[in-house]
Amino acid sequence: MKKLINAVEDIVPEMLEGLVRAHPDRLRKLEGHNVIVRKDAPVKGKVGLVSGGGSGHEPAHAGYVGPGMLDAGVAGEVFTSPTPDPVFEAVKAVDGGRGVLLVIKNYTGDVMNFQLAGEMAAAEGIEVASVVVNDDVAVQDSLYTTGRRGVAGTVFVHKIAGARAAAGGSLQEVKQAAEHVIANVRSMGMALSPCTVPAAGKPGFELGEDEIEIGIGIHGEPGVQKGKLMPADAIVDMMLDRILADIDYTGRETALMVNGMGATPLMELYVTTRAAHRRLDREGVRVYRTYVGNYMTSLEMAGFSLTLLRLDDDLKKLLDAPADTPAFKQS
Amino acid sequence: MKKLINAVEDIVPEMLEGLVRAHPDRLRKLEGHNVIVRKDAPVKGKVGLVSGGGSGHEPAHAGYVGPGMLDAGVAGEVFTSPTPDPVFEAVKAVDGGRGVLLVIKNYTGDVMNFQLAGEMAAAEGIEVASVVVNDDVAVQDSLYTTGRRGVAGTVFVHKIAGARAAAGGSLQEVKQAAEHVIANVRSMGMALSPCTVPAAGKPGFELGEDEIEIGIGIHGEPGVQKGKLMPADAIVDMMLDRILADIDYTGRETALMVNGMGATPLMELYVTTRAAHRRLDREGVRVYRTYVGNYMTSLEMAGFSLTLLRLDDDLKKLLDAPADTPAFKQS
Amino acid sequence: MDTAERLDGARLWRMVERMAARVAERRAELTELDQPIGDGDHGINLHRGFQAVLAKREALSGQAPGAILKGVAMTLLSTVGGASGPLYGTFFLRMAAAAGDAPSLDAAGLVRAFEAGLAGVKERGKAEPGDKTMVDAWTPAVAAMRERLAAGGGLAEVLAAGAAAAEAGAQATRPMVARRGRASYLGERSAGHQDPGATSSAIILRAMSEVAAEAPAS
Amino acid sequence: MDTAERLDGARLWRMVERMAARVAERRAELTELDQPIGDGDHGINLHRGFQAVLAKREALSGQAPGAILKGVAMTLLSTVGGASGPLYGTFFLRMAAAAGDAPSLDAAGLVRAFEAGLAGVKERGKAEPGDKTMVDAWTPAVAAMRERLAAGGGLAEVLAAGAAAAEAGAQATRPMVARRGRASYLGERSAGHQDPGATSSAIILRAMSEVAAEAPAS
Ligand SMILES: Nc1ncnc2c1ncn2[C@@H]1O[C@H](COP(=O)(O)OP(=O)(O)O)[C@@H](O)[C@H]1O
Ligand SMILES: Nc1ncnc2c1ncn2[C@@H]1O[C@H](COP(=O)(O)OP(=O)(O)O)[C@@H](O)[C@H]1O
Ligand SMILES: [Mg+2]
Ligand SMILES: [Mg+2]
Ligand SMILES: [Mg+2]
Ligand SMILES: [Mg+2]
Repeated sequence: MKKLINAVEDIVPEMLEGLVRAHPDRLRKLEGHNVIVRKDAPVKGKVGLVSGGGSGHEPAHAGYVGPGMLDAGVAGEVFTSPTPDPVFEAVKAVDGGRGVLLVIKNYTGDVMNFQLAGEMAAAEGIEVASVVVNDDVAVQDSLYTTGRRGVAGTVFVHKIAGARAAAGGSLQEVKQAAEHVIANVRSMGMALSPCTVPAAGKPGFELGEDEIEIGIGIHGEPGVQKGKLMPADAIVDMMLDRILADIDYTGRETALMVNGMGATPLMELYVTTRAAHRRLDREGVRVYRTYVGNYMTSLEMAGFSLTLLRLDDDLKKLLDAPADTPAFKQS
Repeated sequence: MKKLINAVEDIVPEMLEGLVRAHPDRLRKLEGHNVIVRKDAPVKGKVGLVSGGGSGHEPAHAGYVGPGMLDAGVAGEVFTSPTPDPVFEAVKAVDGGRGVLLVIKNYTGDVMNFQLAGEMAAAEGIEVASVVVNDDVAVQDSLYTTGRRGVAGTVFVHKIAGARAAAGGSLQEVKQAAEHVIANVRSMGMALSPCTVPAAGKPGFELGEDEIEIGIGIHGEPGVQKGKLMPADAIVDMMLDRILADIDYTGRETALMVNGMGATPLMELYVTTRAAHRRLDREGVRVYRTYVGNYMTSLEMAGFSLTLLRLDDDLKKLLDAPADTPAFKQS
Repeated sequence: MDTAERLDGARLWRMVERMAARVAERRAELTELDQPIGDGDHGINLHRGFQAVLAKREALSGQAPGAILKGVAMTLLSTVGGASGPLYGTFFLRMAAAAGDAPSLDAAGLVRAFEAGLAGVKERGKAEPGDKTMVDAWTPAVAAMRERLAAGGGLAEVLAAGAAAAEAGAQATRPMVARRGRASYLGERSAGHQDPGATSSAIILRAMSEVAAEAPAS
Repeated sequence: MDTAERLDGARLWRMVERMAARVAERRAELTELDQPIGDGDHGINLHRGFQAVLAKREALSGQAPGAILKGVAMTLLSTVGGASGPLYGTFFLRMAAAAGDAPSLDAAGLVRAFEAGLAGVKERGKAEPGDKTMVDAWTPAVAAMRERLAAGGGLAEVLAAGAAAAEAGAQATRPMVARRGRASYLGERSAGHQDPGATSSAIILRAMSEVAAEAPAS
């Protein structure tokens, strides 16, 4: 395992210290907790937005803390949901008197830990609501299972719920905006190579020189199936097949996110961006905005995910709103 | 070789198509050339800024095309300087009547090809000036050799010359601003792993599981020496030793860039950011702004570089100026 | 066979220390089980949690069983994270509630506490037997303990029966297709791998059984 | 030995085609030489350039030597890129100037053209012999050709002498520490590797020599 780290157990706090040192005028860390909040938190009269999860998905989630997006990002150990305590601390730190929305990715651990934190906050009289993001079409959706994972579509939830909160929306309205995104956002990912959880010291799976993992999540786990390496255009087609079959995008304006898993060169992300645009053109899906980059990563995994958010006028307005965070800037 | 590509020979144009498709309102590609220009080029009355080089350094250089930075980015084949023709086309496309500055990284090929293009443009009556960036302290500077390479410090040249041009500076003033950066910017890089030029199909060098390359450039070449894997803090110290010994930063405000080589997780970049800040604190060097991310990459190389730009009031003002490009946004 | 034998705080604390030791020894194995069907952190998570529990030795080791169990629960809850953190937290919290503030538990009381713990895990995680989770270790374990208790078994025998059943239960998760937790994302690909959480549950119960089988110290 | 033998356009074009063929065959080797001390693209670059030259067959093959050399120069200049593009471009451009618009060159004229090419490369790239560049192939090659010419050698002999000297010159770059081009960044680490550009220069000259040694076609 080759990583730019010091001691394995210090990675998360050291990373957060680096983030705050890079943005000392914007961010601060809650003393004793792996929580990054807006420097000016709590913002009086604004609904607070808290998200988080295991670390290793950088810039998610602390990189999305700032005006127009999150008020706090809670960082668990690598690929491990944070415990309830830091989430609770985050809620207390960002509550500006109009309640706090928790944006949770749909993993058993995240859901349980965040909800416990919500119960703790409610017990202290803070109004808390939560949404669970489950945009990953690679996983079969079913009442009898854990259901779909939350992946890169979560960034659109942050953006749009954040814009509604910044515009003065109530907790109910902010939650509705988030749910509106969740109903309209779908993603799928693939990997060219695995990643190594630092404390584990070895990769999560192995792949042959001509093999890929299709339908991966964001925790270095294997995908729903192995496949042979194909041209980028064919990979994109296969992924879009799944997304487009899930909800109907025809004739609709959409936002497209081409998300690198951490070790994918931007060059390759743009090659896949081209392929996605060409396919969407053929399908009559109009791309309203395109985001290309490392938005929701899996350590040093090579690969990418595609996310499509179906838009309407309300979502477009909120998507277009400004945001100014370390990893997502729009004016 | 596992890459998200179609045919090896189509990578560069396909990548540029993807970039333009992602930013159709901001960018356009010159027909028949691997050149990206501002959609509104030429900007009347503004000095034009052209940079470029081999591909594989994305987002450099086309990702820095936009208000406040470049007017055109010229993309050669992977790690191969573009030929004079596309540079000449770029100059013609962005000349707004006040001349064009070429920002060249110090590589034999880049210097020769860009200067040939400049001669072609001059022959057509376009006023052209050029600067050569050589910020890499890993390489011995000497009159009898090619001298130092241009690496990530080039992005600061784009930013600051771009700001001067946006503020209405003359060609001479824009060139001076660029030279002012070049005199004050120093970088050094290291790699945890090599990268593979697509057409070559195999990595540029090999490294053992506990080895690193120190003093690498940005073309997948081996560094000036091999070393043993060390903790991030020790690696940062070793790199800063070299940079701080080269010019005196003591008591000066500086801009810090922590640049990923393409496959380095942001998590690790923030760990090194922390280390760099702590060391600079101890040295009495005040960090005025910090930039962390993939700014000047080497395909899928893992590793990073540190760049320090020594500031004065003029450089601070230009650094603070807004920029709005796909890969560098500041408001 | 001493059916009147009771589990007091001191002995329970030794069991907790044994759990921590066994988890520490086998954490790499637990993490390796979590790689093919999860995210490769289960051993790391649980080890972190039990190390935090050990750090509370001074506050907890002299307490009654209920207080120890509650301390273990709250510590795991606030240090393990992931899915197993709230689940083990809930498990021990429900055990603590069942233990109340009695200075010691007899075998029947201990089995009732395990029953409460299992009910808590099922409630919090919504998993049923066959879903390929820790429930597949605890369900047969609790059944076996109940049976051995009914047959007149003492603490050590009951725990030995529970540990053996938990181990068999963990092994039986191998062919299952996961329906809960991370492994469920793999669908059919989850079959053929033993569940890490069921395995750690068996390790925990085996640690208790080991201590119960030893001569009480001092 | 026919000292009056002349190189006309048709034969020069066959030489150009042979250069393209030999570069195509040996491009992987050239790229591999460029990996340890460069950026691993030299064979790719040069191959791309010579393929573009081949595509100009119709326009160029019927021309006089000067026009062919100029066409080769401009094509390499606008398709090779990197350091070798402008350098080979300059080399052939200066050869073209020396050839002028004569319908054919004798051995003396050809050697003068090589001299002009070498001077152009040195001017553009500022490299001297010993800097571990293509100059280390062309310098001994030109000297050897001049010598053989003075000894009364014809085209084929002159080119054979030049090719052998270029090959020796390329091999002699191995121990050198680079002072120009990318390899210079490596400092002492550049020693022990043969220079790719010197090697491609020898390949190019050997291709010409091969064609000169063959019976002129039709
Ligand atoms: N819904 C659930 N009910 C019961 N146990 C579960 C459930 N979800 C997960 N588990 C258990 O948790 C274990 C994984 O724990 P761990 O790896 O620490 O957390 P995570 O899956 O969040 O990384 C699984 O092996 C399984 O036994
Ligand atoms: N200044 C120079 N003068 C002469 N030849 C040079 C000079 N710089 C580089 N070269 C030659 O160019 C070759 C490298 O060409 P190539 O790999 O195509 O370009 P690049 O170095 O830009 O990748 C070197 O092996 C060397 O022979
Ligand atoms: Mg986990
Ligand atoms: Mg090159
Ligand atoms: Mg796990
Ligand atoms: Mg090269």
